Amino acid sequence: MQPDWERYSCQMALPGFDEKAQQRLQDARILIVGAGGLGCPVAQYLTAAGVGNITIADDDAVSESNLHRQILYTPADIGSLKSVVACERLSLQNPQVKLSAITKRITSGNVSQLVNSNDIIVDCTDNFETRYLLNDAVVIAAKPLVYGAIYQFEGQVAIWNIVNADGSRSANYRDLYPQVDATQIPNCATGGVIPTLAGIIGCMQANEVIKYLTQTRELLAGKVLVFDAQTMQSRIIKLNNNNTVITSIQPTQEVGVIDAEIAKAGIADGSMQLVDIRTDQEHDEFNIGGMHFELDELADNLDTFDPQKSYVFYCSSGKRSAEAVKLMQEKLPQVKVYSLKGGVSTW
Amino acid sequence: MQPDWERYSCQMALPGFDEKAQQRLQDARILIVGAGGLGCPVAQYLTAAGVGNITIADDDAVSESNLHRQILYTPADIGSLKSVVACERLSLQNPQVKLSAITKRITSGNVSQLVNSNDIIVDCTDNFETRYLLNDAVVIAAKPLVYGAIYQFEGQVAIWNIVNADGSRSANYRDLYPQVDATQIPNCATGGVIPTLAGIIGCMQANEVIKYLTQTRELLAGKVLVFDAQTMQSRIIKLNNNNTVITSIQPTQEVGVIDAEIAKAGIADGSMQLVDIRTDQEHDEFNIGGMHFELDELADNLDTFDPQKSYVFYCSSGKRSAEAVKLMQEKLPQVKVYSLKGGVSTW
Amino acid sequence: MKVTVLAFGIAKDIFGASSVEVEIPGDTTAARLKAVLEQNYPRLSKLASYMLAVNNEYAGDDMHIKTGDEIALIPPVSGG
Amino acid sequence: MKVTVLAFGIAKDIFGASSVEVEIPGDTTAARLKAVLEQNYPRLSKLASYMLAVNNEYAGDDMHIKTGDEIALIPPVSGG
Repeated sequence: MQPDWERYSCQMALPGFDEKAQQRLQDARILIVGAGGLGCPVAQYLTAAGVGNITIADDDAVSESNLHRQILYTPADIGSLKSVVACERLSLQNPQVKLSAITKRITSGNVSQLVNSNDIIVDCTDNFETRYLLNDAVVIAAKPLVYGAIYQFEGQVAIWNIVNADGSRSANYRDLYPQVDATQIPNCATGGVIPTLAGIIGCMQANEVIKYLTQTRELLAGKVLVFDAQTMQSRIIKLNNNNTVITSIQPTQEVGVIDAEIAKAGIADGSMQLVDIRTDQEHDEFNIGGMHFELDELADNLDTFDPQKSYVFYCSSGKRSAEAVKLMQEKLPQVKVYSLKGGVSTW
Repeated sequence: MQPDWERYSCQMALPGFDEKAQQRLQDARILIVGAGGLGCPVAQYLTAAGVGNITIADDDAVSESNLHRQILYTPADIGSLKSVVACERLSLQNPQVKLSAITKRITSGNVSQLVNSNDIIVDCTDNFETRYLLNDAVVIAAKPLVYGAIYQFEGQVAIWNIVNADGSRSANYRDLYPQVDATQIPNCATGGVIPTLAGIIGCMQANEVIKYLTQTRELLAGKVLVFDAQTMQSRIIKLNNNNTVITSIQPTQEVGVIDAEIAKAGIADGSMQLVDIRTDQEHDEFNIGGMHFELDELADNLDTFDPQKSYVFYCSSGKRSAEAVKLMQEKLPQVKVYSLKGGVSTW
Repeated sequence: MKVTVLAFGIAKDIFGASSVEVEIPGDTTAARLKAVLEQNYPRLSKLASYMLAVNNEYAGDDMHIKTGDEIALIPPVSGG
Repeated sequence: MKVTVLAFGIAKDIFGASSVEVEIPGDTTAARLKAVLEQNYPRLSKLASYMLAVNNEYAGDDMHIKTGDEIALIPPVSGG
């Protein structure tokens, strides 16, 4: 045993987990996309277990409402970049691991290079656009992708695009969900999420990564695990053979964001109008004026918008308003729309 | 909403998780026994979620081989007391939580007072003696106990001793396993454990605690969940009605420990003899001499021991040798036996 | 025949319940069941896609539905 | 009749496999199955106790075992 492997002795005592397995972990290059509720436990356990090269990609800063489930961050980190804080903290936890932060957003422009320079990718994102982007990129690059997603008390886990015995590839995300209208699916800010679910699903993702790299036993390939933290029931659903053809990556849609200061000036001179796309309850509790449609009702109210005007969509963080802007750009390209950067709290 | 509850907004957005639920978390007093593989994620997620008063009991120090799964500790913490390090680190994560460390071992002498001064207890221990001690104490004190245990790729989770609709109590650990011969069940040092399993089972325990305190939905009461991290299959086993009668706590057995220096002197003057009770493989790799029996073979070799002599049992940490000493004290009370403190590495 | 469809995620909100009973013709397919569900609950079709799992197997459009099958409707989930 | 017993934890080592087939009398109880298993695998009785689960239900000594029952032997686990 290598002299500095004493820390791994309790996992190397496992049946089938020999020195070669530990060496494969140490040699591996892994990309974790998203350092939020799922990314925190994934990065924490893979660092602890000695995965040699870990890249964490996230362009978001820590906010107070992250702290109930994103366990790598403290109140002192609010406003700092998640990927940078996570790498700093994890370097202390295991100095043998090489950790790198990517603070840029993953787009159609940089995804292929990132996917190609890693052995396995972990999808810990919080939005459909990046999920599909990663999925399509790994299918094209022939790399495995460990998927996790959570909402309220329910989570999903799978490993996509594994080589089958006959050389074909196991199912990927588009075999499960060919496409999604992101404005129709509430996220955790709207519907909430139980923090322990993020921990359970994130640890299950890290577990698939370790099993894949060490070549110990069965993977969730050609299957998806659906877990309910209320009843603790889980079901493993067998998927059909991979038959979705993916040959190109969809270009990332640019979303025009606007700072509160500039938006305020536009509203003062009458050239811009605010649109709250949060829930009725959020709107009633506090709002900064303007029109109000819940995000999932926006598509039914397109005739309200005047092509002569500009609109500033707002929500609590800027995430849902970005989805609104994407929908508007697609359905009413002639209307000028912005997403309020950082959300209503910056007003 | 209380002004300092912004950090909990994403869990308070859950259906059924109102301000009263958050207040119940904040008012709760919880005792976590064991700050190892299970205790780390349990404490981390309950701190993040705002459980108001958390006591962490562990008399052990951080060792290097803990670090692959005990994610609150860094190499710089090796030798420091786990409960103290854990409380320090978690205080930074959520300064709103009152964290207290107990560095004494939980024994029949102090368990009742500790159990009585908390609302719910979490069993994150790594030995049967403390598991039974906690179980019996909560049954007598009529408190709930969240159970978790792991070995290799398999884990178990349950909540014991919950009030049923008819006023009776749900099953407890003795309804599942009335008693256990601890020398016959290998622990993680011998058989290994996959670090992510500790994370999954620990997060499931924290999840039961949150559901219990917030009164949101079903608990694993009258049931035990058995999870396999290789296949990701889990099964929930329905238990019989609680029918084990527990009216007293078994006195904690004192184990005589001995320092390497004193043991060396005893061996030099011929009054003491060493007994390695590790596995054949561990013995072959490195040993410090003396007799050798694997722990689970000790009971079959009692006629080897001479009542005129003293014996020093050793293993890697002092845990298995303590089990050996307990067995000897029970079966051959006339023979003088010690457990080598800190294990073979202190020799 | 009557079948029970278990709801996951946003489908619970759409159904207003954690499961619904629907009446479908005797020998029918997953595609037909989806059509009936989308007629009763138009918000379902707005999701663009969702998974129907029959006895823990992904139900392609031509999978046959039988009495006693366990049917789950599992929409996409975005959070992380 | 023949029944298959799935092994968990240390029972995998005791059986030397993740499941074993055993021959038991036609109408039998969990206690009788335990006795047969302990005769074939004496290390089992040394554990002091273990759980037999039949169709995901804890099997008390007098529970009847039928052909086709799913039987799991789940020993205690100590790690933390």
